Amino acid sequence: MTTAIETPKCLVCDTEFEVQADWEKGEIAECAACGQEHEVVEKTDATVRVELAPEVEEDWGE
Amino acid sequence: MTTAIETPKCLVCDTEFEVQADWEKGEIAECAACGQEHEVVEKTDATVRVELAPEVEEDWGE
Amino acid sequence: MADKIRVAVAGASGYTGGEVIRLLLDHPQVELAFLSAERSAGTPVGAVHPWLRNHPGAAGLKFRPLAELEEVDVAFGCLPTGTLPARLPLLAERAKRVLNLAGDFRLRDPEEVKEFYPKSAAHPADEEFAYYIPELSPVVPESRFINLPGCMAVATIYALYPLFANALVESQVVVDAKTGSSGGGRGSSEQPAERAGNFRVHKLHGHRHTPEIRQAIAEFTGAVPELRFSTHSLDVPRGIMVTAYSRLKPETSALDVKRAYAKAYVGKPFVRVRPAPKAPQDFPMLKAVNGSNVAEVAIAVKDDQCVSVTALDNLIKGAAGQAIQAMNLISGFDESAGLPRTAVSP
Amino acid sequence: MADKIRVAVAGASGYTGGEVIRLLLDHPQVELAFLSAERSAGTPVGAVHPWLRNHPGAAGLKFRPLAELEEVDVAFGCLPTGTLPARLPLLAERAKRVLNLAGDFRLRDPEEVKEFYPKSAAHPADEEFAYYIPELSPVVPESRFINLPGCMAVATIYALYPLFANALVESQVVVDAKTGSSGGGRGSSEQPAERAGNFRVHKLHGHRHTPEIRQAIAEFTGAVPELRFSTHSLDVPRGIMVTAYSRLKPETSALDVKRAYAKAYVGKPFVRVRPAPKAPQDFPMLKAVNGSNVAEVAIAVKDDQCVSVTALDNLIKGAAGQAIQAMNLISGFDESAGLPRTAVSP
Amino acid sequence: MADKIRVAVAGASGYTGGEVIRLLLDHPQVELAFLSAERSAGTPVGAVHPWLRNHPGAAGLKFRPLAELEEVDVAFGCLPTGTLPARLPLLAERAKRVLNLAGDFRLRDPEEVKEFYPKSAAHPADEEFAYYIPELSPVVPESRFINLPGCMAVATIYALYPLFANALVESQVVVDAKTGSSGGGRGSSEQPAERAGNFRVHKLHGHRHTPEIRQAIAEFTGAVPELRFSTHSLDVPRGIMVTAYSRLKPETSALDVKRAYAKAYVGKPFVRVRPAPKAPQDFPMLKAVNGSNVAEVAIAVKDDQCVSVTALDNLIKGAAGQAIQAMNLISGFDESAGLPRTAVSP
Amino acid sequence: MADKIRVAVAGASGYTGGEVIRLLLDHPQVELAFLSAERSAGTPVGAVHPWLRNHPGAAGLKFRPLAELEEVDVAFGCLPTGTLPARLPLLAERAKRVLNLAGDFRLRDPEEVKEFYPKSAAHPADEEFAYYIPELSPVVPESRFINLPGCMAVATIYALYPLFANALVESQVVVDAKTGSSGGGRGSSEQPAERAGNFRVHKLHGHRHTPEIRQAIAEFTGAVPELRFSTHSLDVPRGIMVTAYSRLKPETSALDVKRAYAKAYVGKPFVRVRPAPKAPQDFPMLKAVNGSNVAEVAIAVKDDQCVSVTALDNLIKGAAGQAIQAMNLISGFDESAGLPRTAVSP
Ligand SMILES: NC(=O)c1ccc[n+]([C@@H]2O[C@H](COP(=O)([O-])OP(=O)(O)OC[C@H]3O[C@@H](n4cnc5c(N)ncnc54)[C@H](OP(=O)(O)O)[C@@H]3O)[C@@H](O)[C@H]2O)c1
Ligand SMILES: NC(=O)c1ccc[n+]([C@@H]2O[C@H](COP(=O)([O-])OP(=O)(O)OC[C@H]3O[C@@H](n4cnc5c(N)ncnc54)[C@H](OP(=O)(O)O)[C@@H]3O)[C@@H](O)[C@H]2O)c1
Ligand SMILES: NC(=O)c1ccc[n+]([C@@H]2O[C@H](COP(=O)([O-])OP(=O)(O)OC[C@H]3O[C@@H](n4cnc5c(N)ncnc54)[C@H](OP(=O)(O)O)[C@@H]3O)[C@@H](O)[C@H]2O)c1
Ligand SMILES: NC(=O)c1ccc[n+]([C@@H]2O[C@H](COP(=O)([O-])OP(=O)(O)OC[C@H]3O[C@@H](n4cnc5c(N)ncnc54)[C@H](OP(=O)(O)O)[C@@H]3O)[C@@H](O)[C@H]2O)c1
Ligand SMILES: [Zn+2]
Ligand SMILES: [Zn+2]
Repeated sequence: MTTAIETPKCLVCDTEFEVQADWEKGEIAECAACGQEHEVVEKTDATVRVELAPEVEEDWGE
Repeated sequence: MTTAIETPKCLVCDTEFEVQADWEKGEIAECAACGQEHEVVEKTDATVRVELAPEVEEDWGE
Repeated sequence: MADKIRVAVAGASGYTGGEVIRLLLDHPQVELAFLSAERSAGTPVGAVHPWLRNHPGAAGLKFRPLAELEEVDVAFGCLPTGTLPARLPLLAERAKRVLNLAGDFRLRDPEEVKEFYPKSAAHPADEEFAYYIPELSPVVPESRFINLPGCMAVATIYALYPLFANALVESQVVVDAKTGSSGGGRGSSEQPAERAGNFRVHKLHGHRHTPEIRQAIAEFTGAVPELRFSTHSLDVPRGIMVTAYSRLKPETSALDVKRAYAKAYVGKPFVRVRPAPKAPQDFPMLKAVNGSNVAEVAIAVKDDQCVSVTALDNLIKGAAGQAIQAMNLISGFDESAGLPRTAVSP
Repeated sequence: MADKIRVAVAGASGYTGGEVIRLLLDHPQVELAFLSAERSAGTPVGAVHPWLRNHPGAAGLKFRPLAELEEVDVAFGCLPTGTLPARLPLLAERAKRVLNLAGDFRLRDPEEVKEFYPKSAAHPADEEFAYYIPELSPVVPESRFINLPGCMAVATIYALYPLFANALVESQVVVDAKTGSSGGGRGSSEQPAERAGNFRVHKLHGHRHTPEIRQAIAEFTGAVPELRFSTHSLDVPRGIMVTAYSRLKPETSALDVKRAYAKAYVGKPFVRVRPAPKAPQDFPMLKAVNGSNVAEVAIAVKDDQCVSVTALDNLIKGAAGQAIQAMNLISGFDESAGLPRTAVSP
Repeated sequence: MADKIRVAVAGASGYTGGEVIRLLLDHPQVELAFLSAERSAGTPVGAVHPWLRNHPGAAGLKFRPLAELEEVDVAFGCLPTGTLPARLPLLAERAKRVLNLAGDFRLRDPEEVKEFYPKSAAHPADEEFAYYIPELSPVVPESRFINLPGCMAVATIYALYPLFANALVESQVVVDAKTGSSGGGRGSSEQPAERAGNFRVHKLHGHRHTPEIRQAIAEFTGAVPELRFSTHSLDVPRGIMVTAYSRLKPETSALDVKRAYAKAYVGKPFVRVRPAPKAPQDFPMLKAVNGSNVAEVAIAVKDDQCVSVTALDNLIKGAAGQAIQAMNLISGFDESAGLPRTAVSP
Repeated sequence: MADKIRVAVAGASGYTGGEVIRLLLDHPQVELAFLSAERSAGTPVGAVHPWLRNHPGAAGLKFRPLAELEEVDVAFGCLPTGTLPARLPLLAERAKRVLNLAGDFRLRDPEEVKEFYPKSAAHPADEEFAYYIPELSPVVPESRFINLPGCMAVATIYALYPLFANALVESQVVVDAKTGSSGGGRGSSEQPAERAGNFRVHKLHGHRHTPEIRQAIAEFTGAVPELRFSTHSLDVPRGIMVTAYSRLKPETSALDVKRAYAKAYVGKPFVRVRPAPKAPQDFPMLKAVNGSNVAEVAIAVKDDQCVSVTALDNLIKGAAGQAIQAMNLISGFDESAGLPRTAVSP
């Protein structure tokens, strides 16, 4: 499933992502090694760029 | 609050009800002594008649 | 207050003894005059019962050996079963009245006493003990010696009494009882990791509350049940629940049963019939009684099958509270004095 | 492995579904091919079942709507009772075999089905379901559709089967069952502060496992018990214990009973008779079975009174483990494959 | 009694509301005049709080919608945080005084109010709320509106106050708090099977009690701690324990610390310092406070490391009991009226 | 199987010994050759560990006195701390390798050994013990004698290692640890009624895991933390959670911290970093690890405040599982052989 394009690495643990063909911009991808969520911020035939996904803490009753 | 009319008794423990002025037919009245629910089945100026209220068991997950 | 009675607690470092102290600390007509313990003699009350250490009334209190017992109006016996009989003469000498929470003097049949309470057989009491259940005994006993009922026994008796008193059921009854870990007293030990999350058998046959229940039903109703009684252990610190299975006699209706319970307990502040329970939490349950002196009772009838349920706090209505209720009644105090009527939940 | 079977779990985000996943993650001959959930569709398995999130096999797994079900060899039905009947055609189309853990297709009597399982009455199955208890059913069913027993039902059936199979007892039986909080599934809710330290009634009459027990005993033994069955709720996360009270027929000895149990379960790795229990912990108990696929059974006889006890983990031997045991047997695998035989205690 | 004050409870069907009722049912100078609930309007008190159903005083009591609030002397606010602000005008009109248990009007800094209590920012109160901690506030407030402290906040404040009041420690403090499941109120839900046997994080940063603690320490001592505050969830129904880690300033001795605590709380019946704890059970612990209105405090010093510990019952000293203590004081009643001083254990 | 190693368990009747047995019963490459116990010598395994009694492999197993130890490849030391040192010569003679779970040979500093492990000071080992943490020790030790880490120590070490290994934090660290009741071993006793519903202090200063943590951090990272370490007791049978509070050095970002943890544990199947936890159940928690050999770790950073959390099962990853993982690695087996990777929940 990995494409020929340069594969992005996890920004936390450096593990390479397996880029999925159906990834789209805005997609949230989890690093298979460490679980960190990344957001796909660019996706063209040539490049895939990811950034750390924003973290929003859930609210939880007292 | 008790009226002059003949007061009905609890059909379970025989305790007299305190008939409330605003009771209406269909009202559910609890016996103050034993808690049994009664349904007011007749209410006129002269008589108040109660019967045991129907018991419906709630359903509760396994 | 000049008119406070002086009270002693024998076995005051145990669980039921601790509850007697706890409740009496706030009883308006009682002075805690003497608290016995052997191994904890000399120790302050709060060091043994951490739950009492913040009450101002507990400040000066220490345990002393039973041998030093002073003259008191009432002595509560909270010793392990079998311990009191040999010590009764001592108590009899110094206490005007003895209220025993242990099982020693509950049974009358000499054979049963020998089998279930050998120490009582070996040291019979000089004067007879009254077996006293406040809601069922016809009169407040005048005897100097009173024995309170067993915790699981009395839960069962409350569940069955109206049925037999009104001859509503066949004699065969199955009682399945469940009890928490304080029921074994402080002495009983089990690694908490093994109790946690467990539920297990306690005794399937031959529990010594069995003859007591039979005797009490017979005494209070005239009928002799054919009783089966098995007990189980819950992973909760307090509380007893019994489920009693009986069979209605022909021609008996659900309403007859309801009326029997309502009449048996109407006007009794500490045995409360749950009317028309629908959802599970409407039935007697531990969280509705634990911390209070109340026994809750309910029945569910379908066709000729009758199921009766009682829940109570073994340390209060099953022990310390029951005994204080008895003390109140024999002393002419308000029956409810010092006795909690709400459970401490959630 | 080429020879793994493909398995689907319908209702995989629930408690029994989670246990099926947990056990199958380490089953050598199974591929978890499809996991359904509606509200959790799209979510990774570990987000819903935190207890699975560290297993490497759970890494890629996500729930999908049942409508997307793929072709599989076996589909486990872990849906709330009443949910499967309307969806059975879908499963029937895509799964070679269906093993249903819900109650939908356990009863045969049309009147009882209508009363207890109205959805099943409304959507009858095209092919008949086999009611399958691995240790008691005479043969491994060849049917495409199999329904597993109810958790409290099967605990009771294990307790009573040897008695009725050998005609050792009178027909009247009282069963007092106790179950933990996972028994209600993830859907059931109760503030934990109210469950903690409680013990309460669940249902005193009319539980839908009652007709199931009667039917199973009749089917497996030919005898029809007069059954009373009441259930209670424990403050433990897992585990069921049932205490069953019966009366021996004249001339029946304790040894007869013992032999009957020994013979009924000898060679059955997952129903184990506790021989000669003396202390409380020798009897079946939750801490000895929770986490395992084992049902423990014991009996205590005194005179003509017989008490039978079963303990099992409702989510394993009462649900997921039982179903996997069934899958193993119908697939020709080792009966024990993937099934834990020790409890996780203390 | 002619001189009973009339009291209303807003949010009376919740856990803290239930405790206010429970305690006031036995308060000699209070009449429970009005109990609000919306979803449970019309329901008897005992149907919602089964633990109250056996108290004779609860017999006639039913919940009514808050809009029907009658004229009362004191209204207790037991509504979810954020609910009172918009309803305050209603309460202000009909209640002489309002004692709020929710967090709405604890903070003063407008920025913090906006961040942590947006509803209060949107509906500011007409008159100022006094922030009142009976043992620490210099005077009994005369304001009509009083806000009680948060449960974990006040536990922490009791633990830290003597240290900062006497400038004994550096400003950096780490507080690790643990709380039981009733802390989330009746509204919070979690399947009991998932709470049972668990211990987990609640909030590691940003809990809204953090600014409250900072503000209170600053107000009562003049010092501003650099506070870190994290909370965790216990599998117990009731109780809070906080462990606070500070560092003594140079030249400060363990004795200085001891004296500071002793002086801070001497003569305060409801904050009790555990002197010289040695064994684990000598320290503040849940079983020594649950069911009582007592907060226990202790310190353990080694070299320059100071560890302070507080335990209290979140529903009593952390909520209902604290509020009744405040009511007693502002009404000129005995501070202890209606307030339990023993824990209900074991 | 010819190539199974022969294993002995010294102290096999205790809790950690029981877990070693439980896990090895299903380990494909191990033969349980010898199980020691003194008081339980002669007793079948299942009578002492009821949770093992249904495993076919436990059928013939009995405990024997340690003095009868046979020749084995590996001996697990599960004796109370202080018991092994005098018995080490015996083990050394008959076991090729000794894996000690007790604390006896963890510390190196002679002064600390004397203070915390006087029996080890009195009976020093002939050959040095390697202190081994599978995920952190740079190599698999070749020594005959290996000492595993303490349960709370290793939980703390997992929480802090990445911070110090990467010099991300100031040296001052506060660690607040909580542990369940099996942590004290079978020997420790407390009436379950007193543990139930409680939370209490265990030791606020001077726990002997403190020097161990310091030594391990120093050894594995070169940095020496200024450590404060306090422990508390939970009312759960199993599980440890530690919350560690540190302060980031200037210029250190939350991402730096995250990367440090990810890199430290990537590829380690039994220490798992929870990525980006949001809700409470996303953080390490007991119900996600109990029953498994997994330690979960997470960090929460706000400004310069760093909170690290670890949860693990004290009897598995904190003891028996860790030791088996070590055995696997030194024996050249699959690191995961016999080790559960899912928790048994709910
Ligand atoms: N626990 C219940 O739920 C419950 C309910 C109803 C009735 N009961 C009955 O109440 C009695 C007490 O039960 P418990 O649960 O309170 O027991 P417990 O916690 O074990 O306490 C026993 C008390 O007796 C003292 N004691 C023990 N041996 C003694 C001796 N030889 N001479 C003098 N004092 C002795 C103990 O103090 P030292 O060790 O310091 O001497 C302790 O104070 C038992 O008979 C029990 O059957 C208990
Ligand atoms: N719990 C036990 O001890 C036990 C033992 C033996 C047998 N059983 C039986 O096993 C069955 C499952 O019990 P459980 O305890 O696992 O229940 P549960 O925890 O409530 O789970 C129910 C599952 O069904 C899904 N679901 C709910 N409504 C659905 C619908 N309309 N369409 C499709 N999926 C739906 C739920 O997922 P979504 O909400 O995401 O859709 C969830 O995955 C029940 O029939 C029960 O009687 C349970
Ligand atoms: N629990 C604690 O340990 C604790 C300790 C100290 C302080 N507090 C604070 O005390 C307050 C109450 O907590 P709790 O635990 O008692 O909460 P709770 O159990 O959830 O009860 C909330 C009460 O408010 C009512 N309510 C909810 N929404 C309402 C609305 N929109 N309008 C009017 N009434 C409404 C509820 O009744 P209906 O649903 O029937 O309307 C219920 O009576 C909270 O602010 C909490 O922060 C709690
Ligand atoms: N529990 C934990 O969570 C945990 C975690 C990590 C490490 N550890 C360490 O592991 C060790 C064992 O702990 P545990 O919890 O398993 O303890 P435990 O449950 O108390 O078991 C101790 C075992 O040692 C035996 N034993 C006691 N005294 C002995 C003696 N003098 N000579 C020979 N055998 C003796 C006991 O059997 P008999 O009484 O029949 O002789 C029993 O088998 C301790 O050092 C502990 O620090 C425990
Ligand atoms: Zn990564
Ligand atoms: Zn009545």
